Amino acid sequence: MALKHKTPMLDELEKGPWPSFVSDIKRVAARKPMCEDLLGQLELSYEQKEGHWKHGGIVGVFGYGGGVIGRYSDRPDLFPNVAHFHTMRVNQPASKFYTTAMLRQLCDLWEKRGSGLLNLHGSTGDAVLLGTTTDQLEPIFYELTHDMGMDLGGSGSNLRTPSGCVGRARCEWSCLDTQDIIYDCTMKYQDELHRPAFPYKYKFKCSGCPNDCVAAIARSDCAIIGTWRDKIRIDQDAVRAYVGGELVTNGGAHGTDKRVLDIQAEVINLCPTKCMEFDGKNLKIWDEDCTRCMHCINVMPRALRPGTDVGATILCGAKAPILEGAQLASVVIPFIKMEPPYEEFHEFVEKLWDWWMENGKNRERSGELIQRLGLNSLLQACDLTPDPRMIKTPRYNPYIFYDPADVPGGWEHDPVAFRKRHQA
Amino acid sequence: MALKHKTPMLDELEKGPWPSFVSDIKRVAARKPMCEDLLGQLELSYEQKEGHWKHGGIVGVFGYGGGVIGRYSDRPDLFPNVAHFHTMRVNQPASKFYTTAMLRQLCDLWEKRGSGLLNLHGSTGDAVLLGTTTDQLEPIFYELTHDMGMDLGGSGSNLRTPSGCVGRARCEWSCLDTQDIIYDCTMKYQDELHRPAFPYKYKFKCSGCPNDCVAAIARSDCAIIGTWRDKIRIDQDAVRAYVGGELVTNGGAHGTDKRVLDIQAEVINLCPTKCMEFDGKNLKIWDEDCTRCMHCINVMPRALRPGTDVGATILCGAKAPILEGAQLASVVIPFIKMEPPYEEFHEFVEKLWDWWMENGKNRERSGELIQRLGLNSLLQACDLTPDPRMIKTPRYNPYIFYDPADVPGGWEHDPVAFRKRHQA
Amino acid sequence: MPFDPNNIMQDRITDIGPPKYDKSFPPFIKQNYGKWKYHEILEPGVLVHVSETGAEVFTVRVGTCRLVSVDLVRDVCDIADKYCSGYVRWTTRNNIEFMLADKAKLQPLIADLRSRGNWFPIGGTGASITNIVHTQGWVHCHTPAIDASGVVKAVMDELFEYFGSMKLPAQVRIALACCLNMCGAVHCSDIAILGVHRKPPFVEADRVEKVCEIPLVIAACPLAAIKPKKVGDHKAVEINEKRCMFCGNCYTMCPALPIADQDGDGIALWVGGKVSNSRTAPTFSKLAVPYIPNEPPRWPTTVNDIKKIVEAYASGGRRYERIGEWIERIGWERFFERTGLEFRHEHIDDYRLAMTTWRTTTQFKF
Amino acid sequence: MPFDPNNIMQDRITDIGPPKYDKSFPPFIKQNYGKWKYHEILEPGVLVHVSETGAEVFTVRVGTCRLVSVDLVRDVCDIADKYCSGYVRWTTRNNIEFMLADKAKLQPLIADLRSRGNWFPIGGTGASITNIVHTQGWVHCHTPAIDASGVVKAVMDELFEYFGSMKLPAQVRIALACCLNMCGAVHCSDIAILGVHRKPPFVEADRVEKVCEIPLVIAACPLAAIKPKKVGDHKAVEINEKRCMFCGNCYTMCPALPIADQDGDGIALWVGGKVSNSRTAPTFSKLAVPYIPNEPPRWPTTVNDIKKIVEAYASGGRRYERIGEWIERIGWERFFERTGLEFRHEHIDDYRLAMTTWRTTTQFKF
Ligand code: SRM
Ligand code: SRM
Ligand code: SRM
Ligand code: SRM
Ligand code: SF4
Ligand code: SF4
Ligand code: SF4
Ligand code: SF4
Ligand code: SF4
Ligand code: SF4
Ligand code: SF4
Ligand code: SF4
Repeated sequence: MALKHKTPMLDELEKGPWPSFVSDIKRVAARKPMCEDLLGQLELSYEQKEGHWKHGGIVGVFGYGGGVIGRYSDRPDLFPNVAHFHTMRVNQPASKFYTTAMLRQLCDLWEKRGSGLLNLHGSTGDAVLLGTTTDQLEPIFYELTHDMGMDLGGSGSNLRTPSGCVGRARCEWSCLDTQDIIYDCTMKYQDELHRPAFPYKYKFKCSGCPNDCVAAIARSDCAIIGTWRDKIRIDQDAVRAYVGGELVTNGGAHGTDKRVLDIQAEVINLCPTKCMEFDGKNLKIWDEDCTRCMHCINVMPRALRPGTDVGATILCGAKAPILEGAQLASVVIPFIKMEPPYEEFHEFVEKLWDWWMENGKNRERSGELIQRLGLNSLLQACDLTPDPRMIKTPRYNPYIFYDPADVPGGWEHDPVAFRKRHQA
Repeated sequence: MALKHKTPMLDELEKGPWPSFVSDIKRVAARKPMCEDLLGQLELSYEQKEGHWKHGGIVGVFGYGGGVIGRYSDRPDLFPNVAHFHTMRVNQPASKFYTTAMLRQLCDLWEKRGSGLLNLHGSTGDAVLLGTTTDQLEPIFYELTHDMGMDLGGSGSNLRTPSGCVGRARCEWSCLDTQDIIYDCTMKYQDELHRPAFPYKYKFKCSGCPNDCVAAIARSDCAIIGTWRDKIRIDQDAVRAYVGGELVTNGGAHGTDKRVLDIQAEVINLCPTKCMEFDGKNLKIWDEDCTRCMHCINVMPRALRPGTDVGATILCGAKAPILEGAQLASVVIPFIKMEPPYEEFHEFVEKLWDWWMENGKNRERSGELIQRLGLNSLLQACDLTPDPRMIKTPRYNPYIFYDPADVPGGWEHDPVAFRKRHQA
Repeated sequence: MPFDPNNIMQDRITDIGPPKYDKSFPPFIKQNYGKWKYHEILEPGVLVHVSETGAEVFTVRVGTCRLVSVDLVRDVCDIADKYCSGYVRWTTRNNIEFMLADKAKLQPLIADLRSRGNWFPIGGTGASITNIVHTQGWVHCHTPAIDASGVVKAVMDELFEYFGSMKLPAQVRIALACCLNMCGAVHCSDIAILGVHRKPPFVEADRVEKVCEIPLVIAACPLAAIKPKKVGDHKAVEINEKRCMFCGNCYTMCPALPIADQDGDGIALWVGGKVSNSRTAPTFSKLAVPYIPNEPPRWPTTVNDIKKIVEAYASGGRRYERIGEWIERIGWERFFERTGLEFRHEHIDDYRLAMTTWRTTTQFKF
Repeated sequence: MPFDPNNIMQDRITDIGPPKYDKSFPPFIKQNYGKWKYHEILEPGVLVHVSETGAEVFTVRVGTCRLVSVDLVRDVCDIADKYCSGYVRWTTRNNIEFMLADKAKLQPLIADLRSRGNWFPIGGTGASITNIVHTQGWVHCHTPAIDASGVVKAVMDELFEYFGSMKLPAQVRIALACCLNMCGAVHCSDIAILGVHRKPPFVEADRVEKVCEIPLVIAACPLAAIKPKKVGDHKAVEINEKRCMFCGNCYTMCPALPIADQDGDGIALWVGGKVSNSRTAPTFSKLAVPYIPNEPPRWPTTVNDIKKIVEAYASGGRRYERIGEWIERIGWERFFERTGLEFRHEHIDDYRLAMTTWRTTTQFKF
């Protein structure tokens, strides 16, 4: 199969046991010149150790401010078929379950109107269609919406495509209907998703439990993470079965053989709060000290389960380093029931957005605004009460902005009276 | 004993089991009007909840730029005897051992020429003579130097009075001759101590071991803290005696009765590196993992002792909050032998000072300069090599200042060649 | 009605969002939604989840490139149709999960996948190295310092034994981002591969005013290294190169400030981050190797340094201990000793929170 | 030759430094210098150190006010002459140590000290509350927000039982500083009492140019809240009150910006700092109570809040656990519950490193 460009360097990436994107692209390149030129341009990048895409370029579909990333080759002379190579972000179904029917339809559409290459999935969660020309954008959008009931995801200074873990669909630990929560905020905030009105991007991610399989705490402006307020459910028989070597520990994650669980070393000593005790027969958990880290549950999934008074912890402000440095999300609501119609949550989000839109500078992430104005400013804007659960530690620096309302007489001074008491 | 001013509020502080400074001042006030007025002014402060000293005032002895803090009453109309009330900082003998002869001489001098009140000792370590008038400063200095062989300590933008723990004079754990080190740098840097040449104050403190009984790590620009590089010395018989309940644990700090030491719970589990094991007979320490925290030694002083290859860790930059926030000192030299004539140490200090004097702004503590220019800048200036022992964690932010010297061709660009490779 | 290019508003549908999730749930998922009781990994890459109803669902997880063709997706559909009632899902780390309720089909499915060369490696569960989360690289983005897919391929080839086994002390999550924008969880990964620039951008003075909004460019620099400057007739900007730390944010705002450079660009490696709240709190990745040159096509130094880290961890870590927890226990001084990586000035932070990273205790190991 | 006021340079001696330390070492200290083998606390405040030579030194530690008169020092000398061969020392926390080698004199010394009313309380060793490190307050300094000696007296009276016993989980080190300059280890104490202002300084516009160097004043403000401003004919400054966090640094530089105020000033309490490297690394004190009004002469609210903290710790802490280590174990949410102190907006940091203090994990207790 002779392709247009020689790709000796890329060919090296066809070797080895891991799947080869080069082999994959090559088979499409045989029938799609766009992919042929993509390989050629990539080979050039490998030779020159520099990328060959021009800077951005605003393209999109009518009425939407996001969902398409414009891309143009900086060597259209050599690679005319990737002169345009835009991506379209297609909003994935929550937690990425597909029917093959949907997928085949998408493939057909993309074979016809694009490069035939996709990212499954983009880091934010979208099904990313990789590489098409400007004239194809509207037809693709039309077919997506009309024929497939699908829509574009976010890009630009708007809500980005929300995303969540598999949750209750296939995980025993989920304290939340992650799919429903993600679907709800995707649908409720369609306008925010498609039409930039924010200072910068905004991301929701939802994990069903503190294991956080969608990395919400690291990657979302608003992380919704499942938790419980009552007690870990214990099946003492199963505990004894683990200790007796009758079960596979950690659900097999460290080897699928049954083995005796050294409950002291592997569970109790690793519990961050040391709130467990095993007397040889029964496991006791002082739930009031438990911080719901999941470790014991992870190790003994057949013996322990999260409680039943479930809800979410909301953490805000995670982001990548640009501009002010990377941030993990901070606890803003220690516990909130997350049940349809999610009114309390919507109210919170909308207050937060109002505050951000009012105070945020251009390209200032909500997390940076929290940094700049302080967590208290956010709490106030959202009618939340300060709580020690929001902090790792109270302040250690003494530079306190006291409220003049708490000072008798406020900040007024009587300089004359002062100088009567004190000679200068 | 009828004093000039009524002091009903201060009188309340004569009650109770703790010694009363009011009672103490009162007995001197009976013969010293300065103390009478001091009490009167203090009572006024208690009534008004505001201090009654004017702002500063530069006074001193000839040829010195420090050692005296000028102080004037802001109500000389009411309290003429404290119209002047300067303090003199007298450099204490290292670790504050005195002969009664010295003390009596000091008392006589101060009875004659000052208020008769002292601070034993100031927070930096000086024997502080509290309250005298400007005309007395020179005579006091004369008598201190001539009759008592004593000198003033530091104040202002100069070296401050160095200070250290009791060390080898009465502590079994000292890895350093703390007194000698303190004496050495006090004497070697007399000029820096008396004549301000620095951007701001500079403090040395020296503790013989990581217990840090002089709080060097929190309060000194340069903390010299004793440590060892070899193994903890173990007396296995004494270990067994502790475990057997034949000895008093922790040198009696938690009760003076003999009791069985639960070595697992009280020592091994609290060892931060978990580098110890007790098999019922012998204690094994994996010294290569020990971070010399002192805990096990503190608990079993008769069984464990620091090693014998002793020296110091040098940590720099501790300070109070003003201006940029409080800092603890950071490791700059993980290990240095501290033996007379301390040349290596002097060289380090002088390089550091040069760097600080060259780069420091007015009133910028050395610790703030380290913050501003970075630890690497200090290391370079002092010819020290970066070492993981200097950090808690490597950087997590990706904003790295790469050195152009490491980049082939440095920072030069060839824009024409670039645009040959890439169309704009 | 088909799309009419001359009347794009005709019948226009917008704001419909994604298909509702449960439309693509297989029946056995719908029936057991929220009823799962426990799970077990039967062999690397193969899971069973057991429901309170007694139902079981078997999952086979396979690695893929994240960059896939329609051909590959169609292969996936064929497999899913044959064994999985026409359903399939992708994980949050770009693996594919084939799920089925009928145990009888499990071994045939596995055999089928194995028969397809290197397209569908089974694994990525438990204490393994699962798929590398990554970004666009030279395949699509305009700001990368490195390629993404190629580096990932080279690294996964080398670490392949750990994908299909569960013999590491704990999960090792690797992520790659091709520039400091870090489109992914690179800042919180066990091992992170990051594309870095080392040369300040250069200013194309004659283009700046045409293609950029100068105030936005100036505001974009976290270190205020950019100032307006008139060059000849042109309004342009000037970069104080000594202040620049190569973040590339100015280039994001202005194409006339190219920063990519074949000699300047390369890879930095980071270690010890995590996301889960299990045992220890989520934490950032820390610098392990400040710079490795771009070495296409197979980036041998990068691969080798990662291998060193993984092997040191594999032999030194204790069960359940993520890389960061392992380093926390042994200390950074030991990490550098055991991996043989060099400790350099770049490791010592000198940005805004730098002082919180210095060692303010005498506790360390010689 | 005596001092001659008309010729101060005559015979002038300078730069002689302090007397060499060993001049005031008692003989038994000199002989056993560096030879100490172990120590033991015989009863609260009484220590023995045993040398490799077999020699023993007994130490009786007594609390004092740090502010003492020559009369008190002379009393100390009398005691030291009688029992301690004429030697005595002060500790790093302003306690007095009487040392003797002759055990026979130990009980007489203790009896003598006890006979002297409340002047020489014995204690301050081991798991006790030893002397409070403090500063000048209204007795001598020009920038205080509170008194020092009076607050210390009131607090020590209340906690007196813990000075003469060793029944706490560990050492409790209390420090007081009368303003944010923090002349002491207040920033790293188990409990810290800090004088705070809550009103921005006011500007005496007609004095500023006379008594201050305006550029230095402006540079002194960490938050750049001060700008030059002409008032009438005078060069003065203006303070942006909303930016001010009451540090007082501008007043340090300029007497025409008074900040002390009877209604504004008061006390903030901090907890959980430590200095030693024992077990855990040195750490800063954290805010426990943002503000308590000045309540001379005996500061009852302050005393009471400190008592609450000490009692909660006394009943909840484990042996060897410093206050900060105890809180770390139980969590801040529990600390506020158990002490009954209120958690307020002031506890949440909003200064430069604020984000490093927020909770970036789902781990907390309900
Ligand atoms: C496609 C995608 C990477 C991928 O290969 O998966 C991507 C690609 C780009 N990201 Fe991203 N980001 C993508 C997920 C992320 C994530 C991860 C996430 O969402 O979970 C992050 C980190 C989390 C966060 O939001 O902080 C991320 C942080 C950034 C940043 C830095 C933002 C910051 O505040 O630090 C930028 C820079 C910017 O916005 O100017 C950026 C900018 C970009 C741009 C638009 C480049 C630019 O400079 O304008 C990239 C376009 C590439 C292209 O040619 O397609 N991208 N970006 C991801 C979106 C796919 C999707 O919709 O599913
Ligand atoms: C007397 C003493 C307090 C005491 O009662 O013991 C003291 C008293 C003053 N200190 Fe201090 N400092 C004293 C030890 C300290 C310490 C503790 C230490 O040295 O171990 C510190 C904290 C450690 C440090 O250096 O950071 C300390 C940190 C400050 C600061 C803040 C410096 C900073 O960088 O944050 C200032 C403000 C300034 O320098 O403008 C200051 C300023 C002052 C001034 C000069 C007030 C001023 O604003 O100019 C005080 C004069 C009081 C007076 O009327 O006598 N004092 N000062 C201590 C010196 C006695 C002695 O020589 O032994
Ligand atoms: C399928 C997936 C969710 C999804 O919606 O797609 C998933 C599924 C499961 N995770 Fe996860 N996790 C998934 C991404 C994650 C992530 C996110 C990431 O890596 O980007 C994390 C956070 C990683 C981190 O901390 O950096 C994650 C941290 C965990 C943990 C905590 C591990 C730890 O000790 O730190 C567990 C518990 C365990 O394994 O013991 C867990 C456990 C599980 C369980 C056992 C939950 C269950 O009962 O079903 C699932 C099978 C685990 C396995 O593969 O061995 N899952 N899990 C994701 C599979 C990714 C993949 O293809 O490899
Ligand atoms: C006399 C003195 C040194 C001096 O040069 O004056 C001293 C003397 C001793 N200290 Fe200290 N320490 C002295 C101030 C300190 C300080 C400084 C401070 O508080 O400002 C510290 C750091 C406190 C902190 O961490 O905030 C200090 C932290 C220790 C520790 C570590 C305690 C801990 O577990 O954190 C020990 C070990 C122990 O007690 O187990 C110790 C142990 C000792 C020993 C047992 C050392 C020995 O073998 O002789 C001495 C008797 C202890 C006792 O009082 O129970 N010493 N010790 C200081 C007495 C102060 C006082 O009058 O109360
Ligand atoms: S985050 Fe929790 S609920 Fe969601 S998939 Fe992971 S383990 Fe299950
Ligand atoms: S969930 Fe975590 S904190 Fe709670 S008991 Fe289990 S291991 Fe301990
Ligand atoms: S710091 Fe160490 S050597 Fe010095 S007195 Fe304290 S315990 Fe002894
Ligand atoms: S000194 Fe500290 S780290 Fe070393 S063995 Fe003893 S307890 Fe452990
Ligand atoms: S990490 Fe940088 S180069 Fe890579 S896709 Fe994101 S923005 Fe582009
Ligand atoms: S690369 Fe970053 S630091 Fe350098 S000039 Fe551009 S924006 Fe500033
Ligand atoms: S803490 Fe403040 S008020 Fe108190 S002595 Fe020090 S400078 Fe003066
Ligand atoms: S008190 Fe501090 S913050 Fe306020 S104006 Fe003065 S220097 Fe600035």
